Amino acid sequence: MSDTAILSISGLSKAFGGLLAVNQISFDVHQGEIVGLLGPNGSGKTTLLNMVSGALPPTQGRVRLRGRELTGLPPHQIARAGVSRSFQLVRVLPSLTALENVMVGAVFGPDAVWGAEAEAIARALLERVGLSGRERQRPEAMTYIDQKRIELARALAADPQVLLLDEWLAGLNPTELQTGIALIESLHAEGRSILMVEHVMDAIRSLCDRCVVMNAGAKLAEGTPEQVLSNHDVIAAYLGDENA
Amino acid sequence: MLTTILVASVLLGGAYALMAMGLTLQYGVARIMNLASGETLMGAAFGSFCLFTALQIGPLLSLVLIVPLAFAINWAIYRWLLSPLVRRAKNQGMLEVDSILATFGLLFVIEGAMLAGFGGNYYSYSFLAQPVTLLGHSFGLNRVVAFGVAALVALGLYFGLNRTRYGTAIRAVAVDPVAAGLVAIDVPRAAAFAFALGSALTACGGSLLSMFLTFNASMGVVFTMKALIIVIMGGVGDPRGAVIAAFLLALVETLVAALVDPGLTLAATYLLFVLTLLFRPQGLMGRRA
Amino acid sequence: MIFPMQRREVIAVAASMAALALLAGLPLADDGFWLALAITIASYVAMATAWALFSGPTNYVSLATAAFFGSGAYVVSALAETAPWPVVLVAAAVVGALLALATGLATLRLSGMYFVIFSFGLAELIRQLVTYYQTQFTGSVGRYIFVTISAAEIYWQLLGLCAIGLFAGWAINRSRLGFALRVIGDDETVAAHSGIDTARAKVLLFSISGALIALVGAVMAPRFTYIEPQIAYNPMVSFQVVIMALLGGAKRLWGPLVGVIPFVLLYEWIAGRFPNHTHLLLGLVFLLVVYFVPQGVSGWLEKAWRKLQGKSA
Amino acid sequence: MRKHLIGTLAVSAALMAAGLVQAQEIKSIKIGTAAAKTGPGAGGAGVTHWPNVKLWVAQVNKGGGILLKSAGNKRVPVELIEYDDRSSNDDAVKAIERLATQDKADFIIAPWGTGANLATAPVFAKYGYPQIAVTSVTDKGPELAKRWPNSFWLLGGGQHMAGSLVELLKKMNAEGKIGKKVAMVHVADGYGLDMVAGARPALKAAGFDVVYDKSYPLGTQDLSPIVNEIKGLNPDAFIAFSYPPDTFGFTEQSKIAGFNPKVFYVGVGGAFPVYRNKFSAATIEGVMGTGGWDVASPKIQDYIKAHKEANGGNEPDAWASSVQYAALEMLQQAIERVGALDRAAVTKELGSGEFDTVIGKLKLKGNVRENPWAVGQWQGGSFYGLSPTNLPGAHTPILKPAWK
Repeated sequence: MSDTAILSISGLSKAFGGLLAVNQISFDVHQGEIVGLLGPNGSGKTTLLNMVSGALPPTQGRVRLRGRELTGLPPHQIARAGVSRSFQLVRVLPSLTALENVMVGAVFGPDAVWGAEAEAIARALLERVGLSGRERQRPEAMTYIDQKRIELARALAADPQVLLLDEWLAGLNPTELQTGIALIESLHAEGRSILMVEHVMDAIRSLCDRCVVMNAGAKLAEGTPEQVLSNHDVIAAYLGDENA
Repeated sequence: MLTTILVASVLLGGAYALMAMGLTLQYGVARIMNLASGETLMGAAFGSFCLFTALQIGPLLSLVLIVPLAFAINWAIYRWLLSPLVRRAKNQGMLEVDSILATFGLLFVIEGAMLAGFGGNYYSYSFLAQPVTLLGHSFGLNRVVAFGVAALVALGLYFGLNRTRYGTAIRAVAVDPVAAGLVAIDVPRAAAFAFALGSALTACGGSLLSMFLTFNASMGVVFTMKALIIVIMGGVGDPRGAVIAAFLLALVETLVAALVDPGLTLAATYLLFVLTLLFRPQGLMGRRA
Repeated sequence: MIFPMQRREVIAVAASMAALALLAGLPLADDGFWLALAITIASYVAMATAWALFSGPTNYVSLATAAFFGSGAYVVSALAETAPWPVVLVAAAVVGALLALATGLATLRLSGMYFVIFSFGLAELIRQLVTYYQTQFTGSVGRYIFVTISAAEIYWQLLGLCAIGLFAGWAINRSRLGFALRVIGDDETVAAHSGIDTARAKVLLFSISGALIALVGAVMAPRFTYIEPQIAYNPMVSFQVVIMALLGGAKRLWGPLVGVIPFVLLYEWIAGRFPNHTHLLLGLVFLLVVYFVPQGVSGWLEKAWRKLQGKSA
Repeated sequence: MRKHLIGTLAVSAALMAAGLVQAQEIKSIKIGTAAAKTGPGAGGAGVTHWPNVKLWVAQVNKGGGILLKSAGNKRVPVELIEYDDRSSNDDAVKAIERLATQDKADFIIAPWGTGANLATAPVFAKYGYPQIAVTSVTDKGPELAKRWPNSFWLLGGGQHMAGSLVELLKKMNAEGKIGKKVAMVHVADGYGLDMVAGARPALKAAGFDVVYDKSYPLGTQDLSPIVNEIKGLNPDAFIAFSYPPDTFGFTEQSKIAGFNPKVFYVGVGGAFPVYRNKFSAATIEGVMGTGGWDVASPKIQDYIKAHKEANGGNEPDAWASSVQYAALEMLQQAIERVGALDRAAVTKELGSGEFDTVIGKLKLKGNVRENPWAVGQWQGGSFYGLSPTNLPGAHTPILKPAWK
């Protein structure tokens, strides 16, 4: 669409046997933009994210990062190209300390830093997500939100061009949610490009520049949060037809 | 020629299948990779040997004694020896390490006990070693009978698991022990039952094999490995996979022996196993992880 | 994870060097039973350490040890009478590494018990093929190895391999590769999505491990004088290596070391005192260890050490 | 107490060498042995090694012990120190080292199996112990004896054993009893390959028509495909160079398939008493097997009786057992002739002397036993030696009747 597109998804489809989980989805993420990916459960959001990050090979369509072809590459190559992600169910590394968890992103990311430099990056990021002083703790002993923080810091440590967040705000209590939203907002402020799957409407309204709504694998609507959330089809998809 | 090969491989597969089914139940439901399985097999073979030579009780009759005994002993083994390991394991990996170590110890204990009782000598007896004609070819009656019993037991197991309430409970534990616990299934009891049942099947296989095999106290590990190959090839936790894999391996063994070169039979079975996993990493009937 | 060498590490390295020098002097004190026992221990320490290099961090339990060991021994039987010893060793290492490379590439999609049994099946397949090859083309399964290498020389070479194994483990732990493996061991999905080429890391490490084990096989071969597939590809070797490494604790570099030593000594003691009930008693001891030393010998030692420090502090 | 004893022995050994020893100082002669009690070798060692060692120690001690001139012409009892080598060559080496250096055994009985004997040979040589290897079928005997002059090889090699079998077949063919068609199968392991390597050229030279010649791997459980195929070829002679489980398997399958060649030969295990006990004497009438002995000789009869008494009623096998026992008799006689626990002198005597044993007069040539029994046959429930035909007590072969 636009030449400032940093991540460009075109005609992306995924079939599991006879089931079409993602059907011909196309949209772009521009530099410094937060794009929300919405849709009811089972509409194919996570599958789409998995195809972007390389966890699943697409059946059809393309993914490009600044014009570079990512389609079909294995996840480690996509990560090194500058795409980082968090997981729907938080995935921290239990036998590593908090600091080491975050360092993973820096060490194996696009810049491949090592040693003191990687450690410095990780320390700075732990501080940024609010975990300074807990570098030596193991994530097992931490609360859910702190584990999520570690996961986010790990993704950021790679200094990604695009950050993929899969329901990163889900499961947080109201206070935690405010902290979380503020954290993502600060990423927005420093100009990060983010594609986030999210259900929390407050977050979507306050964070997203644009939203893409999916239903049953297909794209239902695209636009600003206000536009899509008032869209009849979207309401129908979320709440059932009779409420539309 | 082809009919001989087919019948011979079916007969051979029957004996393999029982033991493999036992092992797959133990691993699938009780989550214990039982390395002492071959020793259970040999123990039952020795039991049948003793009953036959000392008391003239035939191996078929001795099943009535040996199989329940194996069930009881292994129930106790699971309850007292293995369930503490299951309880203390934080994850499947830890349990795997612990169960490998513990059943390896058990292997040594049972083998040591058999060595103390029987020494290292070969044992063998003749039972129903007479020809019977099937499809125009003669086969050992003992092998045919062993297959028949194995088939009956396998069918019984299949119906037990699929058509009874308790069988369904056991299958539920195999799929997801946590969820099974939530719907009021006594998971530890089901696991103990599955472990004991698995050993009972293995013991049954041992009694049947003793009718036509020459064995000694140190041979158990050979059978354990054979059964493990079958279980993994079939896909963990599904007795049907074990049966199919057992017959496939037996078929390849007989085919290669008759048509290619008997020197390559074992190589061929291992090759089949390796190739299967290369193309189906979860085994023939296994669920994708 | 601290990058420059710490004082503690310097002390550990210095102490290891001193211990190694001390151990190297053993043949001067005794060249009979104790040397023979030391050879057994050294060979298993080298193999278990090499095994744990790969299996410790990744949690992949390999039963292919016998395949590497046996192939190393067979390289010796094929080359020992024509090539100089260092060349033979290099050839054995290369064969072990290539075999591990092929195995590694074949097993990338397997995990858990599937990998365990696959590695066993592959080792048995290799044994069967070697047997068949020899039966058909050389007319004899057995090969005589008449190389005059003294027991002391075998022992020194094994010590060298132990040192190489431990050093490699230490160096890998400090490297990106070692870090990558710890991540893989924890969560392979996260590893891949963080930019780690998991396949490459695993195969690379498996090759290093395979080469080391093949070297142990090569060094041990002259001691057998006569090798056949039954002896060289003995599956019990694979089992014992796993058992000893797990007993010690495969997560720590020195874990296999503290697993092998008590295991071999205990085995030897029981075998000497109760030759007719070795397996029975060993099995019982084994069960006791599993129940009462749940984190392996190294975990137990670490706990005891911490307790001791706590008391003195 | 034990330490004290070892110390005393060490001192006494030193004194003995100087010929100054006092009669009461040797309380026992330590005989060490290491063989498989567990692992794949346990089955074989359980038949030929352990029962005979046990029998020999009991017999010697019943007679008061070994007569030693150096101990004031008194009989000194034997003390047995035994280890399990777990069927592993590395452990066998360690056990022999242990016997030599820790237990300070006076003599060490050679281990069981070809591999273990070869692996431990350098150790026997290093400490100067005589090694009377029985259970190792090797054609390299003379070469090995040259490499390790303290080693003795008693069971013969494939060339002799298989050659002798072919001689027998040739004779039966010349007499018109059998035709020229031979089917041969062997286990892909040391024994099978050694035998087949000897049999192939001999069969060819004798003009036999080999219609089947294949191997099967160790641990094969179903032999019916092989038997069925061979039956279809209808050979005059069936030769299986097999191990015990396969020997039993071939016999049972042949019986079931109704495969009735005129000559039915099986390998290791064919001469085991458990073979007859399983199938009954009537069934195995006429079956030939590796091994043999002069079963009618009074010495063998006494030996069988004693073996049964010492081993809970178990009979010895008709191949290696009596040779193992004879090897121990040789050792005893050599020690008594030397009159002292002087290993070098005993080794020399073993190589040059003639010994009177259960298997008859035994004199080694170049440290190797010449012309051992190669083929025997079950006739009326007893296993008789057939070939080499010039040995005393050799029976005439009968054609195998149909299975009963």
